[in-house]
Amino acid sequence: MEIHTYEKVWLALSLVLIVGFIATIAYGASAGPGIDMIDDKGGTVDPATLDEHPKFGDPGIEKTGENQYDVYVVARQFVFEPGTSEPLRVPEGSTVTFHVTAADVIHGFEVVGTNANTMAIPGQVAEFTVEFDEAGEYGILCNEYCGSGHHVMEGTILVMEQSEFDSWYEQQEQQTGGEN
Amino acid sequence: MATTRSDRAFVDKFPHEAAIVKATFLVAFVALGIGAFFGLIQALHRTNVLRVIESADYYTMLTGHGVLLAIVFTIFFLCGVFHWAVARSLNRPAESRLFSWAWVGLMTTGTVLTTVAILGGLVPNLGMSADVLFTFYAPLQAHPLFYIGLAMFIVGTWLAGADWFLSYRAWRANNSGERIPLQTFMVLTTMIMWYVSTIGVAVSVVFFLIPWSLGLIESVNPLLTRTLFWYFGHPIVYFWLMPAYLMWYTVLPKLAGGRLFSDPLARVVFLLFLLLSTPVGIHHQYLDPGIAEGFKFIAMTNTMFLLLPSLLTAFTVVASMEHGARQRGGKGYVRWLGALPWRDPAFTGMALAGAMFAAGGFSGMINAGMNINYLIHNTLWVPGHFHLTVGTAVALTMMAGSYWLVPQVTGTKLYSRPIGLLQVIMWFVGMVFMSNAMHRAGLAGIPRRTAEPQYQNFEFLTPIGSIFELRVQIALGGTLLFLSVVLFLFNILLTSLGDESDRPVDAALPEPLSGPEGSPRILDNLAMWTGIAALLVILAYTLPLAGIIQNGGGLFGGGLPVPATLSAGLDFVVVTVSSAFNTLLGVIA
Amino acid sequence: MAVDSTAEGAAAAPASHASDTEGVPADAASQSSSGQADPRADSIVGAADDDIVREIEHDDFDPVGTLVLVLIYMSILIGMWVFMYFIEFLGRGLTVVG
Amino acid sequence: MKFTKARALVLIAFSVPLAIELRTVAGFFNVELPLIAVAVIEFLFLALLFVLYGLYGEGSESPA
Repeated sequence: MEIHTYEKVWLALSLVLIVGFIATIAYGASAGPGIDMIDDKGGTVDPATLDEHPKFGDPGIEKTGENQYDVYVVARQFVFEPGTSEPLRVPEGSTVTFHVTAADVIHGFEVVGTNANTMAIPGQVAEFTVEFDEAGEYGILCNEYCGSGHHVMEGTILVMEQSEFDSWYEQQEQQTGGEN
Repeated sequence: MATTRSDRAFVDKFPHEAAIVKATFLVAFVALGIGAFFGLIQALHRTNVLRVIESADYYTMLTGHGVLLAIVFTIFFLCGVFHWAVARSLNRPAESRLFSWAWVGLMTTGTVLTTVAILGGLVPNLGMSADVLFTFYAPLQAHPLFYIGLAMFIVGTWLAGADWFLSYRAWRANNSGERIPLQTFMVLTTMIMWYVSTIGVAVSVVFFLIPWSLGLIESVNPLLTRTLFWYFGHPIVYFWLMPAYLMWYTVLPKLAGGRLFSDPLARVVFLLFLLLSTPVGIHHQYLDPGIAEGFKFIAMTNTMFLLLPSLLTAFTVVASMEHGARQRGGKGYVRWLGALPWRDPAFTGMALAGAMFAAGGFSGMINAGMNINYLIHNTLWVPGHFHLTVGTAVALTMMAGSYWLVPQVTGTKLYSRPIGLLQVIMWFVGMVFMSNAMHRAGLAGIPRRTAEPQYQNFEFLTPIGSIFELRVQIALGGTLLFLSVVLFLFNILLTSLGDESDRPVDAALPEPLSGPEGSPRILDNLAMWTGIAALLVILAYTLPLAGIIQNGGGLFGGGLPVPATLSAGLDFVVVTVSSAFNTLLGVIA
Repeated sequence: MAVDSTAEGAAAAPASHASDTEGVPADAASQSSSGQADPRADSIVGAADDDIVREIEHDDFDPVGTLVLVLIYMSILIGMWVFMYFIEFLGRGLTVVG
Repeated sequence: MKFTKARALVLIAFSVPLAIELRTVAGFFNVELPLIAVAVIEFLFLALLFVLYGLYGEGSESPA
């Protein structure tokens, strides 16, 4: 099969480009930037009995170690729990592992203006870890169409100073402790 | 005047095929008009420029816009193009008129049912709606009519494919040693890809969604139906694109005054699409939980190699245009561009569509990058991307192609070339405004598929300009695009009402510069390529699907989760085998 | 012009595709003088062949202009990719690291 | 090569994306170009095109 020299040059360059793209992505996933994908490590959950779930039954933040936290979030039409009615509070300088699932239909969980972005699918738990370096505020929105009120589904993440967060967290612990 | 028109016009040579083409174009253009109108309403609504509907109704409009344009307009039009191309390139009519009308009828009936279910959402108290958007992710549920119409439509496309395969078989009986004519080759490989890929959506709709919407089964596994959708959802992208490629390879060189640069490479490109279009669907699910990273990486490698046929197309098609420009007296390294027939709306429309596809190709490369996908996933960047690809590369090529094709099936001259030229340029300018602003808005984090992205708790930030400017650009672009569609429909309507012409268009298609003779015969071995395509699909999908069913509560969801992780070793084997395949394909090409 | 349109017509019949090298050069020569002023070229879609001033065969054609364009395109692609990946993407806060 | 209406239209079309992205390119050099500057530049380009069309356009040679 006869191929013009120029086209052979182009074909070779195209292959280099493709390999270059794949190499860039592999670099991003490597130890340097260390970007991890949302995958199946979060496991599954029964969406019908979410209320009885030990974690998703009362979603929120939980301290798991020095500067280490787990956050459980339930997305349902048209709120994030927590996030919408009260902000999702995390301390600055912490490493937070999110566990996001959906109670009814497929939702999205996007921290506005950042690379933290996942789907929330009923029955699946999206598990991902991010680092909050500085105190501040982020918006959260649902970026997958989830019904007629989709456009009002939003929330906030409040990154608090460590001392402020600690006193809030203690108060929370006491309250839930008191209820039990 | 030695010859009469009968010797050359498609409508006189193949009157029955021309009637089929006219019928499919009619449905396509009606869908285009309604879908574009919905698009205008959405562009003005979500940018808060003009709100004539409730925000809850926005999603009904959006479903209508997606289904009518991305499914009905594109597929009806491509069925017309394929029917024309098969009859023209095999130089024989379809085997059975009744059969041809049967698939047109079935597809149209399906379309009407689905459209009724969607538009029912605008009528309160009707109890019928299908506000599930073009992707119909369960557990969002539509009226059963929506799914039933969709199933009928897809079966209709299967029959249409059978029609073209029957023509090919009959032609083959009389031409045993010949190479498959290029246009027919393109139609057949595209349809094989379509058969392989629609299995996914057919299983999803027939076994899960229809029984579920009728109440026969309790629940579905949302990740399973979603994955089955994207098994079909990415190849459909190439199903839209292939008729545009068919026109770029076989018609555009002629419109430019040149000849196709290489017939064998065109065949290689279509084969690569057949092989690689389906085992990539998971790249729409990079951010889905429940699918292991290894499978996402495989989907990405396949997707990146899928750039190859498009990059090859860029070269071959531009070279064919350059050939035309040089034959028309063009000189220099870039000055030859000025010698192209820019007055011809069919040429200019296709050339502009190709230029925008080059830009859309770039945003597609970002979408395809597994981890950079975090940046733009489900933001307005994504509709910005596909309005360049399906919304321009495909739609504008189809409109431009209509200026050359419609006169061939009506026997009348195009009503106005200048209006046609203005129309394609308006589309280009409108799309530049809308799509560019959408990409930028997406980088600012503005989500797609949202009626009013004006939130209470935070603001979007953009480094250059302001969000307000971006909104104005989207609204302006959307308005120009709608006006462009109005001009197009008006021009085509007046064309079809015009007087019969002796020479409606110049319909001759010149031979390629480099013909199929020197290329390996194995390129035409459709059975073998089908086998390889199926194998690649099995490799890419068996394990992810098994994982989803095992981990996610079975076929129908709702069951107890059974933990079962796939071993890393197995993962590795799949990655290796698939990459080896890809490299091999690269070498063959 | 009438003669010319007949020649075009003959070339249009699918069976005689290969014949387009025979008649066209002569036609093309006669056409080049009338150029774009030819009213017919204004009203027919797909008549770019009418303005052909020379036939270029396979062996005489090097698509150098195409090579220039695609190389420009590729350099834009690479530049934009690097910008998008390393500045827009990796430069953002809150990245999924585990 | 004559300066036809079609060529002028296509040039206008291609000037739009260039104008829109002008601010990004300026941004690379740390120049913040306001929207109005872009509008003025595009307007000047169109004016230039009209002048050129008047001088060398289809009408000027009147082949008919």
